[in-house]
Amino acid sequence: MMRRDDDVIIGLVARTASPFIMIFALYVIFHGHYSPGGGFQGGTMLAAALILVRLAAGDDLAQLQFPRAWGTPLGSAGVLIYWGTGFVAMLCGGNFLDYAFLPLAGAAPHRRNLGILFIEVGVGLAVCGILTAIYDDLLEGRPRD
Amino acid sequence: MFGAVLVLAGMSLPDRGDPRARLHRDPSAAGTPNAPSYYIRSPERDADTPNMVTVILADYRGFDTMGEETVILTAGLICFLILRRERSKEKRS
Amino acid sequence: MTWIWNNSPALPVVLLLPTAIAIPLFALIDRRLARALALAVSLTTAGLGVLNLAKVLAYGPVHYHLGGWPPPIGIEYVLDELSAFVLLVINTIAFLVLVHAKTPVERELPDAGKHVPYYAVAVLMLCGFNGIVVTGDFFNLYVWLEIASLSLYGLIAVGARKAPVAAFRYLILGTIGACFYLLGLGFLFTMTGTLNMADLKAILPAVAQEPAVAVGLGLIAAGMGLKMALFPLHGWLPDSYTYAPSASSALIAPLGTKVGAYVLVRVLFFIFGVGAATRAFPLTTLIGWLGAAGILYGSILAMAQRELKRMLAYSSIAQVGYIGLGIGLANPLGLIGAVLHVMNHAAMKALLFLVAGNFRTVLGHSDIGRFDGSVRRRMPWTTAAFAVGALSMIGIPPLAGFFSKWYLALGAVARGQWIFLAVVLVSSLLNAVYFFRVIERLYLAKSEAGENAPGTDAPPSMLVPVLVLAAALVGLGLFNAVIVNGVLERIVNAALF
Amino acid sequence: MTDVLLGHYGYWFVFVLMVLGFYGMVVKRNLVKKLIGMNIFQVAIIMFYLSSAVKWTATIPIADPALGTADTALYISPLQHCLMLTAIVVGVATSGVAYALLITIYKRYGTLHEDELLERMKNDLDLE
Repeated sequence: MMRRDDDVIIGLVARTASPFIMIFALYVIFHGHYSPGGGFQGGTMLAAALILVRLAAGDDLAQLQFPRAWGTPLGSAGVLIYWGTGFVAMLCGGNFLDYAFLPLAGAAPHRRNLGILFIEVGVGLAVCGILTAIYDDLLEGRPRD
Repeated sequence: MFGAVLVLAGMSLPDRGDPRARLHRDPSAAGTPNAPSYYIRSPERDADTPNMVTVILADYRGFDTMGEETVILTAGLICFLILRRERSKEKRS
Repeated sequence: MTWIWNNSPALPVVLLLPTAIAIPLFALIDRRLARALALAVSLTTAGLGVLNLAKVLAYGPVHYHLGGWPPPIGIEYVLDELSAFVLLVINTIAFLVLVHAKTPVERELPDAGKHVPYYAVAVLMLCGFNGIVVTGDFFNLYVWLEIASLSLYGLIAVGARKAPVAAFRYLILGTIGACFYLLGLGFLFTMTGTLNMADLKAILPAVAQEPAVAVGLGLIAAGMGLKMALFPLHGWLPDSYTYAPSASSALIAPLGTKVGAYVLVRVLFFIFGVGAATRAFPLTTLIGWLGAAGILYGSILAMAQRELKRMLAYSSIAQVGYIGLGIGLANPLGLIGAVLHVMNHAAMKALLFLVAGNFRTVLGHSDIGRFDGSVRRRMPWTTAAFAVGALSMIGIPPLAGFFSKWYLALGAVARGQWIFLAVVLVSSLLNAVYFFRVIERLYLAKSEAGENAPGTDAPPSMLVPVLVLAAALVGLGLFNAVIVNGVLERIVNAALF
Repeated sequence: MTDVLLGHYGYWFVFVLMVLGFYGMVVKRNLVKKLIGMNIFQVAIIMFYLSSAVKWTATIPIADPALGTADTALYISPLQHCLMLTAIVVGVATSGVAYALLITIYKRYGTLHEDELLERMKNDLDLE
């Protein structure tokens, strides 16, 4: 890794840039209906923002932002959200992932629109959590700088 | 083995028609409605979202995307599984 | 109750997935919970397998539209006799192996923290297999295939010092197989425009004479051959099975290759039909010859092995060769032989690998050279089960192994392939040689150690599944006619010849 | 003949990429190079799918009100793009697991060159 003294600048830039990347990532996730984008792309951008901070500002600082222990549980939470919407639709009589049967207001197409939104959020969370967890795991062996 | 792939690349010269203007594939499904053309016409009507790709991804073929999630989750769990020992060994040493 | 009945095709996968996710979360509370959850879910899926088979036998093929969309648009689950049969076999064998896995996992995975992800990945693998067997959509099959393969790489990699190397080689070859499958599917999709199996079958006559379709089919067959470890493409198998922890090899050996065989049978016999498949290129006869060569290669090499697990790995290649031979015959009897062998081999290989696991746990090694009479006295039940498994592999009449060889032989005679018939008979002799070598050491060799060798047989959690499987082998053998007439007849007349 | 050559130029690029990737994967001795070859092979297949989804003068599959969705010739077929999202994710996952494996191999044997690796594995014979 870089020597301690000259990564102050990079660290600072990374730390300031990271929140903005995250906001744009959230925009990409939620705006997937109307413009290109969606769960996966948004999730990876979130992960990129987190990894940027880990790379630039060193590991110990990055733990404050997104501690290592959160990675896999967040990922599992994302997939559970996805599975949950499908299962709820199944409980309400439809087939496994049939959003028309979700107990929401509005006409069928509107319910599908909301169903897709849940899916996007689930996917985004899962991708972000898991990619950061994989990055942390790959980083394991290295002595702390 | 490598030679076989070379022959495959050369031989696999299926006359697939010109990819650039090849629309005949869409309506020509024998007997069944053709998926790609349906995907273009109906996402607006079905789920009032203009972005067809998202609609297909989440709604029509939502199960594939759930499969993707599981693929990522498996990769995460396996990295956790394989590299976990290094972490605890490190603590001991 | 009716909710379970009409959602039954999707339920196995729908239940397996959240449990695999829940295992790491619940285990934060209590580590033993992970194993209990894994067992509970594999038992429920086994039960669902029985339910699905009964439903299919009663009402014929079951269609289930995922997400509520009709087939060519959405993904569809199709449950016909073949998939229900293989589903039941996979789930029951997996449940028995998971019951067995308690002590070997604790013994061979030193780091206590790794049992939880181990069970989670095992359940994900099971979820992948169920997904492959039930789906009626080609691309969905690729997704589940990838999940199952990733879990396999993971399960192998946690083993001994050399396990990651074997897992890496398996990863490279497995990904090549999966990419060939995807490429072949790309060719077929570009030509026909649909991904749904039934839909593709309808469009095929219109497009069949194009070289693209032949190349696509060839690629899919090559990809599945790699996954199935058919003769020339089996490089990864011996190392992976031997270096994996005994619990994982017991999970992988019976199930891993069977799923590849299932997909090959599904594509060749149920989508393309033998006529279309062999128009441009005699694919089935090639597979038949590869199967025959695999049998000889596997059996001969198995004789030379010093270590039990490696011997079983090579005998797995031989057994997959039988299935290849059955497919290669391309006639009803050959297909019955192949599908029956899928079941028999799964049961036999599970039993033999569990026995190897017992040996490694109690004796600490599984070298054939160091077996002797004392082993039999110390572990009477395990050695008896090993004898049953070995006899069934050789093909002694009352046991299950005999019947699949019998149908393969009948198929070869019906087809007039005398060479295949000769191979089946010769291979039974070869099997006899390398299994008797072990049995002879176990039963007849005098033991250097003292008469009352210390230690007892494997703990009950490891012994019960072994005995259940041994009894199952005998049972399957005796009730073979019921299975064949009930299920396999309907599979055969559904297949296109 | 020219139609076949010109009409399919997209596919030839993809095939060249595929052959390169496969060559890298099979022939190269260093494990990391094998992995890079595998990635090239996967990307080549993804490009193959996408190049079969193209239509002349068609826009991206976002239904904008101006064009309406009646005529399918206006939009390229969106199905391949969805499938390829899955293929990309699978590629990432496989590479992630492969790199994790490589780290453990390197930690245990200190080399990533296949030949050295095989020798070192030979001399510690025991299965452990």
